[in-house]
Amino acid sequence: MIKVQESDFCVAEEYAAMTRGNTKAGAVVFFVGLVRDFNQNKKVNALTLEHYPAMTEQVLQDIVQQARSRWSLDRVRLIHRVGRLTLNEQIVFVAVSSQHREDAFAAAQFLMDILKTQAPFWKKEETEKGDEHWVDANNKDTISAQRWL
Amino acid sequence: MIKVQESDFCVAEEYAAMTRGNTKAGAVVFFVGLVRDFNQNKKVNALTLEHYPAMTEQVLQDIVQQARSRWSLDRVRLIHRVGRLTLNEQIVFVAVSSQHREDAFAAAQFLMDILKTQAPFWKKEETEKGDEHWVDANNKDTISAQRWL
Amino acid sequence: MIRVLFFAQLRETLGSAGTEVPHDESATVADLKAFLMSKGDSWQQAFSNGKVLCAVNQTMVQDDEKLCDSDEVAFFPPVTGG
Amino acid sequence: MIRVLFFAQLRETLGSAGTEVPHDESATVADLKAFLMSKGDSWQQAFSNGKVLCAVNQTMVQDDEKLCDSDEVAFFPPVTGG
Repeated sequence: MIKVQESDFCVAEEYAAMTRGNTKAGAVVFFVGLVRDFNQNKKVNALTLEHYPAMTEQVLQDIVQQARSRWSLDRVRLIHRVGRLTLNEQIVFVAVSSQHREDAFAAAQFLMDILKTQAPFWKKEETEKGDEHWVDANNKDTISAQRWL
Repeated sequence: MIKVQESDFCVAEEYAAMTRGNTKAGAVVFFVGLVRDFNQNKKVNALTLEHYPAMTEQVLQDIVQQARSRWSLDRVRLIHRVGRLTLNEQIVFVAVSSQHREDAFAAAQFLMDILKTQAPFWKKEETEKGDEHWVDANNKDTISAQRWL
Repeated sequence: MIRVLFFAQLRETLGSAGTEVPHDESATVADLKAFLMSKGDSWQQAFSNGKVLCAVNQTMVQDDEKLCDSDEVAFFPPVTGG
Repeated sequence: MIRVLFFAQLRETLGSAGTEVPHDESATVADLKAFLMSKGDSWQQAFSNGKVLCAVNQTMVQDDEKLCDSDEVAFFPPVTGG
């Protein structure tokens, strides 16, 4: 299940969807990314996420397929929001269930690392002083992604 | 926040407690372990978790302290249930928030790996045929824990 | 014609979300880039820093990628989602 | 006296959740084990497979750990929680 949407998501509902009627998966790993108040040394009030609609879901489908071919996974859910998001709002949700926690942890990290470096989303931040700037791609993210390549 | 309890926990409430009034943490990683229907080649209907009460919380506190000294963490929540649990019930919950997802993922895995090999819990499984047996310690878990030592 | 799209700060720098370029000006992505850079200083600058990524028909490609008529070519900065 | 506790299958095998042992029979964990193994066949077997873990006052220790009077010593199999 992959969604790109402006609206918020509910972690409780997503978790229910991961586990409902599922007696095989002993391990569920979730990741939620939130708008935090500091980024690259600037105080942030909000951000706007732009994406390339025709390409985004295609890339996300492909990333999930790659994860499924690397690890033995049960259910995978991935939600990424677009539009304007304020402090502490949810940006991204990744959930993976598996028989074994090692697979679930590895796949969830893989999904986030590859998403962060390959999925066509761009963040523009608003600082508390009211100015806007595009976020620079993070070298740390590039390094995190490289360990899977 | 560390709890050892017979009663179930609610992932939605735990998630709310991780994020409420928290504008620093950009990343939240959760793990939920559930009773699954197959283990060590036997069909499982339920299990009973025994523990060593005087020691358990002490070990869990220590594991959380170790995680905090290794990574830059914001909030940590850890719940482990004891008593009889049936198929698909929740056994264990670990949640870690951090500014950076790498820290949150590493710490959540560390907590689970060390808990699985050092915290004094023991599982007795009931198979669908009605017989009971104690679960053998898993070599895979020992290997997962060793990478942190 | 090649349909060309720009995203994020590239779109803002160029003041354009997209354009169309004749296929005979753009046999490869490198050709298309050269054509776009000839459109003025801001175009020259935007494409010369080596950081602009390219997708053809929604798949990431390198500069030597050949283009076909009616391809959709997108240029954008390194991604920053998640 | 040393307070001794048994958990999980060890408790079931021995048919006992715990016992008390005089301190002079148990200067170290190894001594205490030897004393317990002298209590009968099931005790002998339970402690001879090398897999039994030991905690003194709720902290994991090795066999050479010295014991003090009124210590709480727990024996149990490898843990399987989580």
